[in-house]
Amino acid sequence: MTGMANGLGLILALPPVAAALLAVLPGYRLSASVNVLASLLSFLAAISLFFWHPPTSSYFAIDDLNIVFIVLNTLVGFTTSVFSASYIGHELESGKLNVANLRFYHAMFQIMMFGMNLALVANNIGLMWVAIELATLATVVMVGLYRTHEALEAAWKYFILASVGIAFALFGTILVYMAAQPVLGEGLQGMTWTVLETRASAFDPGLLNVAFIFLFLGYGTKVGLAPLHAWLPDAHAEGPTPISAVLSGLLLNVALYAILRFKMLMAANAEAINPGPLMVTVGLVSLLFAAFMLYRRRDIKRLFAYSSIEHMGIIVFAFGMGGPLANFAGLLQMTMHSLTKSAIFFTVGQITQVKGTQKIAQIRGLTVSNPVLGWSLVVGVIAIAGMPPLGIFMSEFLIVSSTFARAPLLALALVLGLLVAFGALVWRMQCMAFGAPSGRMAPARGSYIPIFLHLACVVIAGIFLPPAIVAWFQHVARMLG
Amino acid sequence: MHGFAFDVAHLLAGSLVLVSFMLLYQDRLYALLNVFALHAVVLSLSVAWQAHIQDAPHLYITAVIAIGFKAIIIPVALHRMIVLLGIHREVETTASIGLTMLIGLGLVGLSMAVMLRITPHADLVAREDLAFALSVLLLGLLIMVTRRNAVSQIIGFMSLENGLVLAATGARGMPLVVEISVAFSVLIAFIVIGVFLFRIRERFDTVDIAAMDQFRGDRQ
Amino acid sequence: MMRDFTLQTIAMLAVLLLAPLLTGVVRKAKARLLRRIGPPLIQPYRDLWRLLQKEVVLADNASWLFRATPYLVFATTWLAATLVPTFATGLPFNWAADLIGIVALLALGRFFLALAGMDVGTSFGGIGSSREMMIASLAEPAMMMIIFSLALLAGSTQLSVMAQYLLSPNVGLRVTLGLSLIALMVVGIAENARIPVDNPATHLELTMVHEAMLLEYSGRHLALLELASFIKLLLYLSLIACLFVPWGLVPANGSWPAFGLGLLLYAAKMIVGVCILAGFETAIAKMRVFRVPTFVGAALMLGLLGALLLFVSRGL
Amino acid sequence: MPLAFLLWCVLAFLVTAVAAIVTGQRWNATTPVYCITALISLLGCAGAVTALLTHQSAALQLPLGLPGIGANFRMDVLSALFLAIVNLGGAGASIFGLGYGRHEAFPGRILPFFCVFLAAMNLVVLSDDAFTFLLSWELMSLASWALVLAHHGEPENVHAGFVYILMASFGTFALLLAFGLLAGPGGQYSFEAIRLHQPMGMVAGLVFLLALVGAGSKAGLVPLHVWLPLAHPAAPSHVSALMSGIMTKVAIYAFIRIVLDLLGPPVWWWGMVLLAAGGASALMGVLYGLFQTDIKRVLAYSTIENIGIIFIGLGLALSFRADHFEEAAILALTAALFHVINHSLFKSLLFFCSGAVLGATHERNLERLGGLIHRMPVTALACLAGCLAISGLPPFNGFVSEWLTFQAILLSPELPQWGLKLGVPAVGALLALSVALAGACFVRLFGIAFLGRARAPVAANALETDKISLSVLLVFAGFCLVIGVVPGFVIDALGPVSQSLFHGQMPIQSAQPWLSLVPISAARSSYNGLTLLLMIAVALGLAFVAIRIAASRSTRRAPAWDCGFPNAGTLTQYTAGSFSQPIRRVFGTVLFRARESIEVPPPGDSRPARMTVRLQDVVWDVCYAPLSGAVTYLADRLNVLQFLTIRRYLSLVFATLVVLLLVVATWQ
Repeated sequence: MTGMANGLGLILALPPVAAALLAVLPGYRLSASVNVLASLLSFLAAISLFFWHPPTSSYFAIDDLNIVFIVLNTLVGFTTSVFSASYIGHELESGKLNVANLRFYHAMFQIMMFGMNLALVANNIGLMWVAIELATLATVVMVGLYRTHEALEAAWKYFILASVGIAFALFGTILVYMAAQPVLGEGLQGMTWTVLETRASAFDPGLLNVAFIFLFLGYGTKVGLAPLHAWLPDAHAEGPTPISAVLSGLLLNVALYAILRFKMLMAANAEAINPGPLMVTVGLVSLLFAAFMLYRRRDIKRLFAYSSIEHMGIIVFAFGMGGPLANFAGLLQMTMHSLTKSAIFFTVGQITQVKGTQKIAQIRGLTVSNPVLGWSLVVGVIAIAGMPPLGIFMSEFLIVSSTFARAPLLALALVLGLLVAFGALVWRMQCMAFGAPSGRMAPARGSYIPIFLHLACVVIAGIFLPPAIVAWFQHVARMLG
Repeated sequence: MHGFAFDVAHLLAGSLVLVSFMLLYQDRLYALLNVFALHAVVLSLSVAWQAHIQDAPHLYITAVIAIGFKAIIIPVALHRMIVLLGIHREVETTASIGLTMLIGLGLVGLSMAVMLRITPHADLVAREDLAFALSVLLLGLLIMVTRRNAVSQIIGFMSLENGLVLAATGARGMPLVVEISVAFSVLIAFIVIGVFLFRIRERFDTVDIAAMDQFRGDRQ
Repeated sequence: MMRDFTLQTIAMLAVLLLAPLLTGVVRKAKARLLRRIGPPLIQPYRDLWRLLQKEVVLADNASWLFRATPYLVFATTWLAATLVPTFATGLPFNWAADLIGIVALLALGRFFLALAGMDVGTSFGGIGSSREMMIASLAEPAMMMIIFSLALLAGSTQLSVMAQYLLSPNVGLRVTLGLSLIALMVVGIAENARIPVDNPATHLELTMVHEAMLLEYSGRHLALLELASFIKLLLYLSLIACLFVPWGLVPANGSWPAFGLGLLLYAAKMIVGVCILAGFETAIAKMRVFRVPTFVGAALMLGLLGALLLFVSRGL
Repeated sequence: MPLAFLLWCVLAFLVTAVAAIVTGQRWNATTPVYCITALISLLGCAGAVTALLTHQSAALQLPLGLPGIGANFRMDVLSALFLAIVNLGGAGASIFGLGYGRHEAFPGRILPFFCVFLAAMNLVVLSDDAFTFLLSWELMSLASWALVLAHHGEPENVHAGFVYILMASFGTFALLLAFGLLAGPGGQYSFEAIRLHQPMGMVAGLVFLLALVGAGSKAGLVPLHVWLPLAHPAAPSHVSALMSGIMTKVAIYAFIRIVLDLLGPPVWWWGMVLLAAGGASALMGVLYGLFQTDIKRVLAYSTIENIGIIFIGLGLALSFRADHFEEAAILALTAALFHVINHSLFKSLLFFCSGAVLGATHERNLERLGGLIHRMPVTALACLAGCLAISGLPPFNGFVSEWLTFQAILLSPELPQWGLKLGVPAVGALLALSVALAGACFVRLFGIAFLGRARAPVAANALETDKISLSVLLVFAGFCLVIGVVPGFVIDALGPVSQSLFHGQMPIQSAQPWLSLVPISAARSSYNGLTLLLMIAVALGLAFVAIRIAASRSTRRAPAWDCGFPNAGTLTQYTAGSFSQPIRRVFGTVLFRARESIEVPPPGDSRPARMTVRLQDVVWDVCYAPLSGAVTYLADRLNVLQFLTIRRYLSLVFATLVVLLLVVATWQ
């Protein structure tokens, strides 16, 4: 029993402790390694959850759905901390940051991780809301870390839009409670997932519909769905690169997780509107919009931020289509996207440090000047563009082919978006990776390990998915209905 | 008794919407702050009344938080901030007042339609409260959309939060966790906004967001 | 068996020996039509013999291809000619290739001739080759179309079988046959570099097509090429004869006297053919090179029209 | 067990690729890598040929790929045939690369992808479920894309790579949709399951069209060909040979596999579509080729022409099959497959030759070549053989397949549909026209590049290439000749393929007297390459002997006569441009809006007069320019959304909320 509780307890306890420690620790090398250590431990704790399921309390619960997210979350958190350990020192030397900033940065990093983990394990919609807001506010200050005009403006934009999202989400939460309260009576019952999901069929469908709209908009703002996406590109572009990686790789997923939970709630109620069409529409809009936006990007990080919007669109589309095949594909796509996109941001971070610019126009011939970085970028973009033998190809294969058999026109729109995005990404990638090299030729000093780790995972997953993971995903897909 | 309770709740919630309209109408910063204080007062009254009729004592805390926090501290702070920043007094609105009022009316109608039509089974007080809360929320958003000045946008956001509180208190027996989180988030929101205004003061001559927009990225 | 091969040999030799005579007849007839005496009929033989005796003057940078081409052109043309039934059908070699094969053999010869024209690297050779290929690129498809229509009628691309079929009473007069005949004549004129497409007797460089490719040749090489062109003329005439006036063709199992008769009839056909040709050539003038495509293209269109008519009539 | 053997070969390729990457950093691994790939390809070719001759078919499933379906591989006679083609070409390219690859600046950018490319092509042919198929297919595109970018210094290569990869993924999406329809909502992705429930009616037609677009875009079917003349020349020559000679055949395989094997019985209009596309490709391809001055580009366009010829054959096969003329269908199919083999041979040969020329002169522009027959005699000989073969001249192999196609066309008046009645002869005319034009095209290529006098010093002092490359050239030329002389054996080898697809095969040819080729009956048509060759030889011999006896043997070398005005300037020769001018006058003005503008300087002005020719690619103007324009327009319009103020973004959110609320309010 105690052993069982430990995994969960660790995940929740480690980050705040580490944050408190990091807030006081002097010297960035030490704190960086502490940061890495804490992330590693919480990752191990998350792994342990596979083996000991902690009991479901009215505040925390671990089920098959959120354990996928937790493991992914802590894994990417860990690799990101490794990357940031090798990345952030350079920022110090280049004078972009000072030691105080770094202390703040590391503490905030752990708080952010804490918020996301808490949101994932929460069994209470109110608690989940609090946790996601915590994570958001932490990222807001991280985005503003550089204090440049652009950074502040990005953070301000992020903050305003995010807090409106917060408000919507809260209102939706209240509405859900209102819908539950006549059935479950007053009190904590009305906000507990495990209870809500079992009794959802009796709730008032009208309230649920309105609630879902607010929750979808509220958390959708975090997911970065068009037209709620406005904060995402700038936040990615102006914040420190590790934060961009975390934003794309994790925060979007956490918000997506919330939406999925409420979708299950809606699905459990017969009279409520089926959220599928809404999600499909918004997903397609995001995909097409982002695909066209990719063409005019001049900033490398903003480019990949838009590709995150595009992929979130695809994923939401897949979950909106529903059915075991599409849900499976959606989960796969989400996992692969976090791994690939964070790998890309690791690469991009080093590239920007080497070349000293984020302007695509000033980055040329990377495969000549920095072969490892250049080819990692090539592989990453090929992966994100959905080419084999990498993981996203498999998920997109499933999504497109299964959709075409069910709704041909939707599939055509999907393919159109994918093609347009593909063109933009590959063209930019060719410009940066090939041709005569330009700019500074300094060798990269960051560590390649996180990049290689992620890309290796993606390649392997593209060719061979371990049966255990497959079974797990299929089960979750069935849960999602 | 129930009828009376319902009427008072109705009255208070409705007057909150009214005050939101006043907010929408204001075009001077100081006046805006004062009206916002009034907004908070009305909110706290309605919360208190809810506490009374639901005999849920913990709601009184919320009422106190509302009156203390939103009616006194924040307006004062913002007042000082305005002085500190020395921003000019005018609140330049984008759309004309009349138009915004019309839109506001439309929004209230919408929220009524949404809430009252589709929730026939829910408790009547709750429905009324929700309807008004939704309209307050939408009006707050409308303020944020129609105002250029950062301070007035913050106020719009606050009034939006007020709507949330109204809804939360309308929900019978909703656990305390929510109020705390609301207060919590308002607090954080205020602090962070303050921090931002401060930083922005450091770097820009005005908090006018339009001035910040020229630093938007990707415009090489 | 033995007998077939003797016949085949006779046919091959006949082709070889008659070809210059035929050209001689053409020249003579044209001269007579122009009220000139004209060269004796055996003049072509004399020309060939004289050329054979002359020494070969090779351009400095002529390659082995230049020297090999005359032999190849001669061989392919001769071979093609022997594949066409002259006075007897069903000879052993006739099965080696059908009409398409014959066209391809001629194309092979042309390919090498055009290359030879470009080998020395003079401007005239280039003119000749490029114009030759331009004309061929229209004449060959026209020929294929003719083959289509005839093959559809006869249900075969084997010349002997075609001839047999056309001999048979169930043919009757068909529009397609007429179209094909005209088209085949045009193609023949174009392929043999006769007026109005080209003028075999010209030495005004800019109007030359076939002659321009031979410009650098001399001596025995030139003799071979001349002989080849004689044979080509004979080939086309006997093609027309065997397809459109097949009377008198003797099947391979015929009797010796029959063969003799067939040979005579064949000679008669040839004479008539060249007289018609001479008349035609004297009647009209050479046309500009860039009007040739329309001329040959017309043949292509006629052939296609004929084929279409057949395809459609099959459905009725 | 050839299947397992070939899978091992694939694995070996991949391992070699990894090894090449690892070692590539330290030393130049060119020679060992090409030796290994050549060895593997030869082994694979042997395995495939044995499988083809013993008609054995085997299936195998590996626990990889799509969960639940796994990675299925299967080897039947069809895949065996194409495996033989792929690996033969691979072997040729590898051995040629041994010599050619030496003067390669960055072997590290070629070797790994070369191995992956070979592996992927093998995998495509072996794979037996939709996922594995598409994965290998995309891997093939990806590897060749990397090879196109091998010389990424030139901007046009980068552009070529971009167009190529974009078109490739377009084609992949088309195939993906086709498989989506075939597999159905249940996700039955394995070919076995697809064969069990074949779609009917509209769905089948849709699948057919998607497959045509998907495979056609890879094979270079007009109007999906735009990438091909850009990408194929950009790659190193032995890779161009693989892309042009082999990869396009893999695309043909994909089409045959989907349409003739997985899809149900064909409908007559399918054949109509194929015939139209094939005819257009054949004519457009060769005409484009006639007007190019870059050797490799000429070859790339002629690939489009030959693909067109193959598709004409397939179209005939489909139409005959739809109307149940089994014999004719088999003949047409055999013709198409035969041309597949032939083209893979002579196109590889010609690209090798262009590689040899490129290696010797570093020049791809015909206008700067000339007289190479003196400098590189063996290459010239091989190239001549290739040109004869590709122009469809006897006794080479190209003639046989085209002859068979004509024979198939001659059977078509039996078809009942009027569309086909009118279409087929027109296509026949197109085919004849393009064959004739191909002759002109290759006279031009060989004549300008190898004959005449050198137009530039690079050509004047070129050196013959190394022995290894020459041996490859000669071997491939030999293949072209032998297959042309005794085609019967090849047709017999193709028998089982048509047997497996159409349940019947052509009469056994090797049993015919004199090894002559008799598709239907001797009375109908026959061709005997052997006798023809012998007779040509005999005639040559006779002529030669006669000349020896009768004529004077004296020969004198002298300056060219040239009508008495010999000109020393090599620029007075006919150029590639001037050679194709008459044909351009005839066809170009209509098809390519060819415009000639001549500017003559006024008297006394010493500037040379100039003639410039502008050719417009109609297909690009009609199909592609509008698309790219639309994308640019939308991108520009939408890009405004990046620069809004926060307040406007908020109003977007606000509007969304209001709209959704309205939806809910009006929901019933």
